[in-house]
Amino acid sequence: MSQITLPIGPQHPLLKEPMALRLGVEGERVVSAEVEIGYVHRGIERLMQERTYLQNMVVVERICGICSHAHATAYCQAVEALLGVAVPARAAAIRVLFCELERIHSHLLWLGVLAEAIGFTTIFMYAWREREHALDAMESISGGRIAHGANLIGGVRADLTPDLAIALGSALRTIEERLGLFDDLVERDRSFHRRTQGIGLMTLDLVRAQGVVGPMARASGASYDVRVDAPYAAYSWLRPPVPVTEEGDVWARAWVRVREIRHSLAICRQLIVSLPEGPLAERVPHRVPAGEAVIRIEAPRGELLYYIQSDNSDSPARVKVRTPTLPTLMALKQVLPGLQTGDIATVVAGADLCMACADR
Amino acid sequence: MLDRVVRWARKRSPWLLHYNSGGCNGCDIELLDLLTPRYDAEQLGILKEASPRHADLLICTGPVTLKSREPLLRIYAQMPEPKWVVALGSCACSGSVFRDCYHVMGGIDRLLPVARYIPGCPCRPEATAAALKDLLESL
Amino acid sequence: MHVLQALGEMLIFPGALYGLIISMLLAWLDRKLVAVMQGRVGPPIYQPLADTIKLFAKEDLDTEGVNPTLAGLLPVVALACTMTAALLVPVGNHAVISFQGDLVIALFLLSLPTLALFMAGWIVPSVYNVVGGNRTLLQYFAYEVPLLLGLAAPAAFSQSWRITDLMARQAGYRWFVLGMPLGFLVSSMGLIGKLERVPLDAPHAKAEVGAGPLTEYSGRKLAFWRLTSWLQTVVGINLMIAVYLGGADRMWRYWGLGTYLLKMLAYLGGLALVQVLYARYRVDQVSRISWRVLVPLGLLQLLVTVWLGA
Amino acid sequence: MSPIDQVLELLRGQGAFHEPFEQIAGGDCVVSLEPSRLLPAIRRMLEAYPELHLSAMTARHDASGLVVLYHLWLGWGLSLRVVVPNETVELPSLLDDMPAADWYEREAHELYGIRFSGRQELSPLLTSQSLGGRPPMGPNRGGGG
Repeated sequence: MSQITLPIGPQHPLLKEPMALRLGVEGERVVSAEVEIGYVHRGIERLMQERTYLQNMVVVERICGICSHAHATAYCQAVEALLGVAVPARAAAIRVLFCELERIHSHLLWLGVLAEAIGFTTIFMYAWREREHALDAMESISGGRIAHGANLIGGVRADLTPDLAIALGSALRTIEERLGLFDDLVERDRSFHRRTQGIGLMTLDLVRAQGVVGPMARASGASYDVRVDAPYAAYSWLRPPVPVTEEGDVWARAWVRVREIRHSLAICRQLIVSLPEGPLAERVPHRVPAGEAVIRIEAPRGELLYYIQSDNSDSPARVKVRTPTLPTLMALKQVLPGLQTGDIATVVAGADLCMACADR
Repeated sequence: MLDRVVRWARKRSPWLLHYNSGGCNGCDIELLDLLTPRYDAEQLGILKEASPRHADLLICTGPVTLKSREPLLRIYAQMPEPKWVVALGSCACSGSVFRDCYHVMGGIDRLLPVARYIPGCPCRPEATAAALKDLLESL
Repeated sequence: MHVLQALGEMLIFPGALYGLIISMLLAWLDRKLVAVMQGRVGPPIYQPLADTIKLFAKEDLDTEGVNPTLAGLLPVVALACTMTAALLVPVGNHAVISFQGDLVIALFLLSLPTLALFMAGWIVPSVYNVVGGNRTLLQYFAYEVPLLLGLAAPAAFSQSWRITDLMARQAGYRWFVLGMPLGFLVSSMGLIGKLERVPLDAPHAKAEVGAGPLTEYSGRKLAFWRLTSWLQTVVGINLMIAVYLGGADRMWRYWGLGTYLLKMLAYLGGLALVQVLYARYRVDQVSRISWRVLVPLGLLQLLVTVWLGA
Repeated sequence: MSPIDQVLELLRGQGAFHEPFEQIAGGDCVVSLEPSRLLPAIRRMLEAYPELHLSAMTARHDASGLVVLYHLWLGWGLSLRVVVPNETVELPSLLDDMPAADWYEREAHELYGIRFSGRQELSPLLTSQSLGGRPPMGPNRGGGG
C-alpha cells in the first residue's frame, strides 16, 4: 500500500500552539512519526541571564500561560534556596493554594481540549465553564486570571483574607458539584470509552526510558509525584494522595486527572481552614551570593526542574528550565506509529502538550 | 445597495483563524475561552475555523519567533480577500518582554499589516470581544 | 396556467426559494439548539444568511493543481441534485413531482452530492482534502445500506415505492414509527451519517482533518457546499417525516402544515440532542457498527414487516 | 549507609569520581566526574536503580570552559557534573543507554555548541535555520540581543 505523508502543524486546529508532526500514513494506519518543535522558542534562558532576579519574576510567568504560577514558584524557590531564606509558613501555604487552583484549571482545560479532539464539544464547553470558577478565584486573590503575579522572592504578594476565603470556598463548592459530570464521563460514558480506551498505550518501560513525568506517567503505573516524594512549600504537611493506574491509555490519563482535580479541591479546602498566621514575605537582598540550586516542583503536567547558578550579582549567571512536556514529546514520537489516523488527535490532545513550556 | 448588503453580512460573520507565533499560551487559551459558555462569541457570528481558506480574520498571538515567520506568511497568503490581521496580546503588538530575544522578531506588524492591536498580557476575553466588535463596526 | 403553477412550485414554494429559506432557518435553529444545550446563547437568526452572503462576496481562490471548471461544477451539481430531490420529497403532504419509485430516485439524488463531495476532496492535491474525501466515501458505504434498509420496511409494508402512497397508509395517526421503531432508528442513524453530523462527522472532524474535503475551498464554492448540506438536512428530515412520521396530519381541517412543522422541529431537536450527547466515531467504528448492528437490525425489521404484512 | 554514600560507593567501585560530593541549594547532591567516566557511571547506576530517570541536562559557562550537569532522579536528586574540555568541546553521548538524553543533547549542541561523540543526528531542535547555526548561548554568541 502506498505511503502518504500527513503533515500536522504548525498551524492546525488540533494544536493550540505550533509544533509540527510529520506522519507517514499507510491507509488508515500511522507507520512513522517525526516531531518538530521550536516554533515557540524565544530564548528565555538567555533572556533571564540578561535581566535581574526581580525582572525575571515577570519573565518566568510568561514562559507558559497555563502553568505560570508553577514556573514562578520554582524560580522563587530556587532563588530563595540560593539566598538561604526560608519562606514564612503563610506564604508557603498560599503558594500551594495557587498551585492547586492552577492544577484544577489546567486539568479542566486539558479535559476540554481532549473532548474537543474526539468531537465531544459539549464536554469542552462544560469543562471550560467550570474552569472559569478556578480562574475567578485566583483573580480575586491576586488580581490576575492567567499571569497571577502571586509570588515574590521571599514569599507571596497576595493574601487570602477571610472574605476572599469565603468566596474561594463557594467557588470550590461549585466546581465540586459539577465535577460529578466528568466523573460520569470517565467512569460510565460509552462513547467516551470507545474513543479513549486502549488508545495511545504507553508502557511503564517507555515512561522510565524517556523520563516521562506527571499525570502521563501516573497513568502508566509510575507513582512519581514531587509533592509527595520530595515535599516542598506546604506539601510537607499536606500530603496529597497520588492516584496511579496502570492502563497507560488516554482513558487512564483522563481518570488520573479527574481524580487529581478532586484531591486538589480537598487540599484547597484544607488550606482555607488551616491557613497559618504570620507575615506574607521575608525581605530579601537584590544581590544573590554565588552558588548553584536545583529545584523540582510538581507543575500540573509533572516535574518541573529549575537550575539556577548565581555569581554574587543581581542577575543569574545561568537559568535552566526543564518542563514536563519535553519527555512527553519524546515518548509521543514512539507512541504515534501504529495508531489509526482517527486516533492521532485523541493521543496528541491527550498528551497535554505545552509547547510554550517545551520550547521556552 | 449590494455593497451595503455585503457590508452587513461581513460585519456579522467574522470567521477566525488563530495562529500562535510564539506566545506563552495565555492569550491563546483566553481566545479559546471566548467561544465557551461564559463569553460565547458565537453571538457575534464568530466561528473558529480550521482552514485559512475559510477565514476572514487572522488572530495572531506571540512575538513572532524566527521559526514562526514562514508559517505565518504562508497562512496569510492562503487566506482569501478581504482579510484582516488582529494582533492579540502585548507580545503580538510589540514583542513585550521578549522584544530583544535572539529568536524573536518582535510584533506581528514586522511581517503583516495589522488591522487591530489588542494589548494585554494576557488579554482578557472581554477585551478581545470588545476589540473585535469595534473592528467589525469600523468595516 | 398549469405551466405557471408548475414553475411557481419549482421556483418558489415548495421549491428553490422556500427550500433555501427553510434550510437557513433550520441551520440557524440547529446551531441555536446545540448552543442552548451547551449553556451558551448561540447565533442570531440571520446568521446563516450573513455567512452565505459573506462567502459569496469573498475572493474565490483557485487551488493550484485543480481544474477550476471541475471544482466550480461539483458544488453546483451537488446543489442541483439536492434541489431536485427536494421536489420529490413531500413538504407537508404535497410533493411537486410524485410517481411510482420516487423514494428510490430521491435516495439516489441524495447520494450524488456525497459522491460529488468525495470527488471535490479527491481532486485537490492536499492531504486533508484527500483524507477527508476518502472518509466521506468510506462512510457512504457504511450508512447507505442501513438508510435504504430502514426505509425499505415501510415501503414493503405499503407495497409501494411512492412516498405519497406511504403517507396515505399512515393517515389517521397510524405512523410507521409506532409499528416499526427499529426501522426508524436504523434509518435515522443512516441519515445522520449522510448529513455527516456528530457522532458520524469523521469526514470533516476539525481536530483531525481540518474541514475535510472542503479544506482548500473558499468563497462561492464553499457557500454552495454549505447550502447543499443545509438543504440536505431539510430534505432528509422531510423524508423521515413522510416515511415514518405520517407527513402532515389533518388534526383539524387547516392545520396540516402546523403538525408537519412541529414534527420537523422535533426531529431537528432530536438530531441536535444526539450531537450534544455523543463523541465522534472513528470511520472504522462507523463501518463496524453499521454492518454488525444497524444492518442486521434493519434486516430484522424488514423481515418482521414482510412476515406480518403477508 | 545514606543514599548518597551508596551511590558514591557504587561509583568508587568504578574508579569514576575524584572529588567528594557537594550538596547544593535546593538539596541536590552534585558529584564531579571525568568525561571518560560518564558512560560507565551511568550504566552502573541504571543497573542499580531501575526507577532512575534523567530529568534534565544543563550546560553552562565556567572559568575553565563549559560545564555540563546531568540532573538525575533516583527517589532523590543527584546531579553529575562534567567539565567539557575546551580543546575538543566533546562529550560521550548517552543516547544508547538513556533514550531520554536525545533532545537534551541536541539542545546542548545547538545552544552551546557541544559535540556528542557516538551519535549521528544533531540537527537543531529549537532554533531556526536563519540563526546561521551559531550557538546563541555558546562562547561566540550569535543572534541579536
